[in-house]
Amino acid sequence: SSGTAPQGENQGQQTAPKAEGEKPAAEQKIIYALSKEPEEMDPTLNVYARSSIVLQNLFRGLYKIDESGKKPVPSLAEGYELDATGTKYTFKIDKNAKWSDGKPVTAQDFEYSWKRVLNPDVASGAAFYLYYIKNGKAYNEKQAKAEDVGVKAVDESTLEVTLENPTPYFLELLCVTAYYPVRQDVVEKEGWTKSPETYLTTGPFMLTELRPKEKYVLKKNPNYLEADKVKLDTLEIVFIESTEAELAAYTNGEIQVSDNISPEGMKQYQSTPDFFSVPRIGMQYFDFNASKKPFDDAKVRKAFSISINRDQIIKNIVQSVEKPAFGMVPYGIPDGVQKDKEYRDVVGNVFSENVDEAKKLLAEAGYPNGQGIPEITMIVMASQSDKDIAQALQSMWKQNLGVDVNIQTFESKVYWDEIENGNFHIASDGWTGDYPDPMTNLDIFEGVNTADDLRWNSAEYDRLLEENRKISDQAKRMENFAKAEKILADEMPLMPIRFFEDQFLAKPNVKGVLKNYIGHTIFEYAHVE
Amino acid sequence: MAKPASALVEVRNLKKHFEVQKSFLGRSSTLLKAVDDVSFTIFRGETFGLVGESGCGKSTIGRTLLKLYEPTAGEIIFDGQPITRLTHKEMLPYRKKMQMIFQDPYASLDPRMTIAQIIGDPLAVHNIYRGKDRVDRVKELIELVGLKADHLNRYPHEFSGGQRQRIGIARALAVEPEFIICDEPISALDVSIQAQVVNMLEELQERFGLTYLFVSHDLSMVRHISHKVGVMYLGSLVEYASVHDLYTNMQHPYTRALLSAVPIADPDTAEGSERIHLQGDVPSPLNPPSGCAFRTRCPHALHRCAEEKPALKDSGNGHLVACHLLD
Amino acid sequence: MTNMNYAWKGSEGANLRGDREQEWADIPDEDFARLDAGTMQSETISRPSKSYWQDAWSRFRKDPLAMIGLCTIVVIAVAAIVGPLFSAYTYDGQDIANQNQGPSAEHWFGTDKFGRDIFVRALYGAQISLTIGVAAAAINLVIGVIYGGISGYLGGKVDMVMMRIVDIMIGVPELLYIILLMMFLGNTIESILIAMSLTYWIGTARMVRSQVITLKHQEFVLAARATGSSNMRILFKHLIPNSMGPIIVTVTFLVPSAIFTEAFLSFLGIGIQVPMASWGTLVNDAIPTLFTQPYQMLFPALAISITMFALNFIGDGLRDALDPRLKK
Amino acid sequence: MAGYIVKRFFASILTMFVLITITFFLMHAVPGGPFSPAEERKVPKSVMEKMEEKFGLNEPLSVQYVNYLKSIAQGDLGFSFKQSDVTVNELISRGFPVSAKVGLVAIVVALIVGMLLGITSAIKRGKWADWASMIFATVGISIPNFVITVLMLFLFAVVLKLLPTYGLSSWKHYILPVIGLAFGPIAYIARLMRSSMLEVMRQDYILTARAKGVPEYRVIFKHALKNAIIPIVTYLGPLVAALLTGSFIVERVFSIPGIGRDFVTGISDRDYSVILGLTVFLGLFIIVANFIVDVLYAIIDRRVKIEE
Amino acid sequence: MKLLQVENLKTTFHIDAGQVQAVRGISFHVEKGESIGIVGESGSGKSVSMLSLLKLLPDNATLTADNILFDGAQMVNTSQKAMRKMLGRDIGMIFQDPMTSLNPLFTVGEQIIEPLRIHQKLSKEAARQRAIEILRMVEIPSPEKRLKQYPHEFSGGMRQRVMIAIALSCSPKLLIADEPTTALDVTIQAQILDLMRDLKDKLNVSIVMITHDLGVIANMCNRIIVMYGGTIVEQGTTREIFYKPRHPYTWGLLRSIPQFTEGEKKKLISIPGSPPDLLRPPAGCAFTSRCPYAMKVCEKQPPQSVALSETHQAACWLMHPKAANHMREVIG
Ligand SMILES: Nc1ncnc2c1ncn2[C@@H]1O[C@H](COP(=O)(O)OP(=O)(O)OP(=O)(O)O)[C@@H](O)[C@H]1O
Ligand SMILES: Nc1ncnc2c1ncn2[C@@H]1O[C@H](COP(=O)(O)OP(=O)(O)OP(=O)(O)O)[C@@H](O)[C@H]1O
Ligand SMILES: [Mg+2]
Ligand SMILES: [Mg+2]
Repeated sequence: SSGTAPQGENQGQQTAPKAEGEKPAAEQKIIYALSKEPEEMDPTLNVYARSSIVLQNLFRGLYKIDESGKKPVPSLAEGYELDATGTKYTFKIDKNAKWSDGKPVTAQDFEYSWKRVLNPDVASGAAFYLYYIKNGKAYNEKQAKAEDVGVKAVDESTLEVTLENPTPYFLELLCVTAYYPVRQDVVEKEGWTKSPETYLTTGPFMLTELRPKEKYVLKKNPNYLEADKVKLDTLEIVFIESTEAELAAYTNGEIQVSDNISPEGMKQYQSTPDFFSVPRIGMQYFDFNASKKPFDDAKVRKAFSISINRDQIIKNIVQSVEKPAFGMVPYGIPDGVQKDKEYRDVVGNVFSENVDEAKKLLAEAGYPNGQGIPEITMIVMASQSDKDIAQALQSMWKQNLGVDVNIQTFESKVYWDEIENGNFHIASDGWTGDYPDPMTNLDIFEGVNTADDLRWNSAEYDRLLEENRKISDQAKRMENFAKAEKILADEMPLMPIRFFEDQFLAKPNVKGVLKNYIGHTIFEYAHVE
Repeated sequence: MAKPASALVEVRNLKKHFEVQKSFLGRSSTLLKAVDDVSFTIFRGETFGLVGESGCGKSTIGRTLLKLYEPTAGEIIFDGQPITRLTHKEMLPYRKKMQMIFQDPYASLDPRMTIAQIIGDPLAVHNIYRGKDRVDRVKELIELVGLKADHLNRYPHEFSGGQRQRIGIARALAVEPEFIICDEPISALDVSIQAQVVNMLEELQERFGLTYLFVSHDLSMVRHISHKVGVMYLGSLVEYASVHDLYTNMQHPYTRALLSAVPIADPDTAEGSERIHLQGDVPSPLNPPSGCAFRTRCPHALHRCAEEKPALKDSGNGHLVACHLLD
Repeated sequence: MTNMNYAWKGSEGANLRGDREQEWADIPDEDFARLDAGTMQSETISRPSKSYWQDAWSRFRKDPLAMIGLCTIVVIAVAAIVGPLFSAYTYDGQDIANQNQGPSAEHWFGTDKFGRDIFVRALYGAQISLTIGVAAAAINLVIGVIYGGISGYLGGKVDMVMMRIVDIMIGVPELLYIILLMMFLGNTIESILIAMSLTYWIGTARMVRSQVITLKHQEFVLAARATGSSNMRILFKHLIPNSMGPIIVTVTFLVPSAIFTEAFLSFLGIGIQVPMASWGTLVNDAIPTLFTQPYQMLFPALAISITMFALNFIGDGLRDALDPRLKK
Repeated sequence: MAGYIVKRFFASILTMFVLITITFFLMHAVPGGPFSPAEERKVPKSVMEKMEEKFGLNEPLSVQYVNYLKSIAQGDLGFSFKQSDVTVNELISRGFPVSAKVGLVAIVVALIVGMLLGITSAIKRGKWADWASMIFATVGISIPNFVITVLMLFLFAVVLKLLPTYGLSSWKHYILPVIGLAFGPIAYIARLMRSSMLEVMRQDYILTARAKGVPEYRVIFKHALKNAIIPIVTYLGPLVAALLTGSFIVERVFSIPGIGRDFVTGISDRDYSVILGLTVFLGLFIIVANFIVDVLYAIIDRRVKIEE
Repeated sequence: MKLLQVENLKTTFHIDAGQVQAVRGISFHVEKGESIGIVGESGSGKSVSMLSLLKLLPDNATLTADNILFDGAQMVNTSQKAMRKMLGRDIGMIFQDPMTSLNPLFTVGEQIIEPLRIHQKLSKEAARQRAIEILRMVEIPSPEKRLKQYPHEFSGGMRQRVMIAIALSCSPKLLIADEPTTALDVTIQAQILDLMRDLKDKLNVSIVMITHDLGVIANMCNRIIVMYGGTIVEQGTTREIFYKPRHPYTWGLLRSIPQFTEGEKKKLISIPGSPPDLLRPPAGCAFTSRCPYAMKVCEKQPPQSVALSETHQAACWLMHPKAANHMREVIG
């Protein structure tokens, strides 16, 4: 299987291929490495991507992402009803849904958990995920009471949820860890996440051994609703920080699934059956500071953006199989109308590279051959790939536009402050959405959100997105998204570089490892041959 | 010595106590009375010999005289001026008048300096003989002590012990001092070389009218060079007399023992000589015996010796002795 | 104790040549003539006048290893400064079409993934690494020598207080402070140096102090005091020059640790800025390609190691050269 | 002895106090905070403020400082800001034994190998064994740690497939990290040992031992060694402190769950309580290590007054 | 009976600057039960010649000899290792500086017991008992307690007694004492010398004692060897050397001791100059450059050793018949 995952026949190739009808004889155990121990094992507090990977294997909520890694399907819920306003959902919880200790999962568990996320005293960093729920934000900011929050257990198995607005992607949102249930009786004990005895889960696996900083051992959860479909007995998650060490461990066969390897390491496996590359609904791009000369001029921004060679950056510098970004909505998001097609393919590229054009634009802006351009500062985070891309860009702009760009690296903790304070001309940035709808990738460029990075806004753009929030007509929505994207391409407040893909390695005898559209590695469907 | 001698250095009730840490762990410090109440006078142009066993405080006296150690109590009078409480700055002019030759010719020359630098150092410190004059002066000095100007660019380790000691003497002479403290200048030297150094000291004394404090434990050499002799035991002066008096009419039992312990370099005499065999070791100055410090080894010790420290008393002719036996 | 002339005591003239029969070698008569006193004392071999430093240099020159070390460092330093001027490449000139080329005539050390010439980058890297190493060593040497010298020489209360301060500094996990300071001061060579100057001198200071303490009781120091030398004169003219041996050994260890610390800071992402590179960052960046393009690491790593060897040789040579006693 | 310990104890308290104070303020002076975003996903301001409030970060610095001192006085190092359910005490009590175990093995290895190299080199002075040991020692200090470790990883794990790459589950797992840790110290000890051995072998008492008819191996390993080891004992303080508390690079490359990495991670996460907690712990550790070394020194060499 | 006989012993050190010919062909013997004194300048090869006999030289030294017979056994080619078995058992040695000759890190007891365990294979307890006995013999009070103490807790004189105790612990036949009292006080020196004399009589060991101090020799030894510049210039009985010295160096040595005649003070007579550099030893007599009576031949050729009596030998060209004229001139 190739990692390029082209459309059509290979679209379903997000999972490693499964062999047909073969009885698994091998030990059903997979060792998978994360770079570090998860920061947060309480799903109601978690905001971290790394922790989510672990939690996604331990917990299930009302809905889950299916085996294709693309759409939400019922998990602990049997299904839902949506009222006419499009804001009130009534979920029926599966009677057989159980906690890992065998007790049934109830609607009250969900009510408790969700309110816990929003509870201002808990101060959960994940609270904003639940701001879609009526009064969720207000409660979290102490403007409303817990009773006012739009979640209510009608009975043991019925959960009534009221949203602030109609949210077409609410089911996808339900697959975020913040919506997963925790059980009141254990959570209220101090340190429940620290011992397997008190750590009750609802997902395919349960925690059986917890060795801080070393490994977590997950075993199949016999009380999981779909336990009969889970083939894996043991999932060991070990923590290997150094990418070189992980490559060594994988090559040495000490781990079977690996995704934290340097591009150079991945490259060695690119043509082997071990290699997989799966689109993630995210993109790397660079912010232009539209409030600073010369980037207050759209022509300059555009000139910069179309004078680079994205293909070269990806192939030679990042050394991956990802796709260059000529739009702002990544692959992995289905079109609203032609549901089996990618939005990206339906809309097509919204701009293209052209050095001559760029030179012309720059001259038009008053900087022929780059003359007169003030000193430009490009800031990046201190990660290897960011630094590499920045250097490549620096050289391309120098060559193609005759502009000198100065690179400054910052540690991640100060980087965002620098952006917020506007101490940059160009800044590396990126975004991974939460749900497979163009909204998740486009709303970040709304005026309210760009005030502290791009310093750019467009009333028309904001209007288009606002309209899309209110309506459910997918044809109209898609049209508006395309229009919005066009605005971004014309104004070019940001410079898209590449659409993220998650690359991972799995030993050929390991099948069914799933990377979903947010980059979570799911072992629910995996087995060893 | 024909002319009537005037006092150059007077020492009155000099004490030098060191604070030393005694215990293995913990912080109890004890006083080590290296020099305890010593008085003597050195006359101009004379040599005062100071003898006594290792650790009895001879060097400490020398160093305290030069104010290399701050005296604990007592008075040092140099050429009529009390110098006991002078500061480093005020002391500077006196440092030109008093110099020192050290015991160990190997350790007393900075191994990283050439001979020219070593001899020139005092001149630089006192900023005398500038430029070419200094070069000439250094040459003059090195020749004065019987070495050659060629030697000036060499390093101390290239010289033999006797030569080094001469370099030390040249350094001491550089500032034209009146008084030189010779702290065992010969004890690290070969017998055949010792005489060279002593001869030179005597010669210089004649030429420049120098006054010496000559510290040594070699009693025969002290006898040879000194006019007055003081015998020390454990921080105190036990006997003080002119050299002739002391060697012909020694009175303190310690002086007698000390003299008899010197091996006589003559087999005939050696066979007949009667040695006073002292028992035991020199007591630790940290923990000296009560009363007379010598009583633990003294063949004639009395009860009284343990109770009372004997004072130096004139037994006639300016011959001072500190011993109860003489009462 | 009366006899004076030992030589002839009891000798009877005739018996001078011994009591027994003796076979005598046949020696020409003229050989039994007396030797002049003048010809006898021919012990001096006059040497040209030289200062201590000239002398040290002449001793240093005779040490082959040290000279090899010195030449190596000089060659590296000169190459680092003038080399780039003669090169067709620059440290940041990219040529992605020629990326990851092995060593060749055009690119002596090969190219990196940007197609940059590693040789030129290593030359620039030398500028940075050597500057940091030498400057850090020099700064810490000065601080350490002065601090330790004063503490050891003055002793007593001053020493007490100064050593308590050192005790506190010893408790400091130094990397923590270097990192924190770097974050506080920003990513420049100057801040790297400042950060390193904070704690690195402690070893030197302790070493100098103990040296000074043993030396200060030596008689040549007393002699200097007796001539009225001031404390500072004694410290800087006598004590510190005599502690030079161990000081130099510590310094030869300081240079590599400064270079490595800089590399480590780059490793953490708070070192110097891209596309400029130090040896440390070059090595570090080459780690992922260790197996696919080993030359990318090999050359910078060799440069570091050769420099360290050279510094060690120089250090040993200097230690010997600065001590006239070891002269052969 | 008791008085001495009391004195040292108070000196240590003072040291710790200064250390905490400097670290505390320096740490806060560094831009960025524990809840400032590290990824592109920005947590809303209001949520961030709430989290800061929960950890008391909204208070004025002086109040935070006093609060910290108070809790430290009770031996409580607080909660990690990043891993909110883990206390710093837990972090240390879990990680330290791991680091210490590897470190201890490394110390033993470094001492034995370093001393053997140094001794060989000293007694075979000028011969090829001397050269070989000293070249090895120079190589040891000439190659950066992060290169050595990665090289070994590839060589022994990937190419030769002899040794495992991560964790500490068997004795084989110890080999690479131990070498990684011990490499530099071996070089240093070897050099130190060589010069000190050469010095000792010149001493009169060695001649005395030989003149007593003591066989040469015994002269070296009994009479000379005990004396030559003294400078190494002095180096032992910093060495023990450095190795037992783990190394960032070695623990990172060989995935060892010690505390060596926490420092650097703590700093980049601005995990204030972890940084401070580790400073306190490491500071204490260094102080204790130095104290033990001083005592050891006095035990080996009875002439030493421990206070000097 | 001869206990030790040495013929033409030469020892050379190879150093970077060349070869130091520290001992340049010396011959002497030691009778059973006698005590011999070796005197000479510092650096004249006294210590090196003794260390050569014991094969205790550093690696950079080479040694040749026509004969080294100890108790009848030829030892020229005995290896260091084999020699070690004899050291401490048949030959005891005491060094100059009692402060540095004892290992500071071991108790005095351990250091005395060690040779007993090695050579006499005594049990720990027996060795301890023996150690106590020996310490008592060298007049150290409360030896049981002292055994457990470290050298720094002893005074210099006591340490030297400990050294003697170690050297004598296995009742050797020969005791070599290299300047055993130089570092000590005069009164303590007298104690040590008395002790050594007593023990020698009691245990009937032969003693070779190295010193600079003619006084010590005069008090201790029956025979004297005078060394200069790596050679023996004169040897004879104590009386012969003191009263009938034949070598100008011996004269100089004897004359530089201060003498006192009643009432009058005489100038000391010193030997000018300094000893030869053994890196480039003179072709002729080593003393030439400092000898007031030197002749041309002295520069060219080493003097022959002349036997003046059964026991007395000297090596000086002045004794050549052709030097008689010159000699007369000298005596004037
Ligand atoms: N700086 C010092 N601190 C502490 N104690 C000292 C100091 N200098 C000398 N002493 C002690 O003072 C006493 C007298 O020492 P001093 O050097 O004066 O003796 P000395 O008679 O010159 O002996 P020697 O013949 O060995 O030179 C000794 O016990 C010595 O240990
Ligand atoms: N290890 C060595 N390497 C080189 N030369 C040496 C060595 N040991 C001794 N010598 C030289 O051998 C010569 C004789 O030395 P030795 O120690 O025998 O003299 P000594 O007569 O015992 O003098 P002292 O009275 O000072 O003890 C000296 O010139 C000395 O420099
Ligand atoms: Mg003295
Ligand atoms: Mg000797």
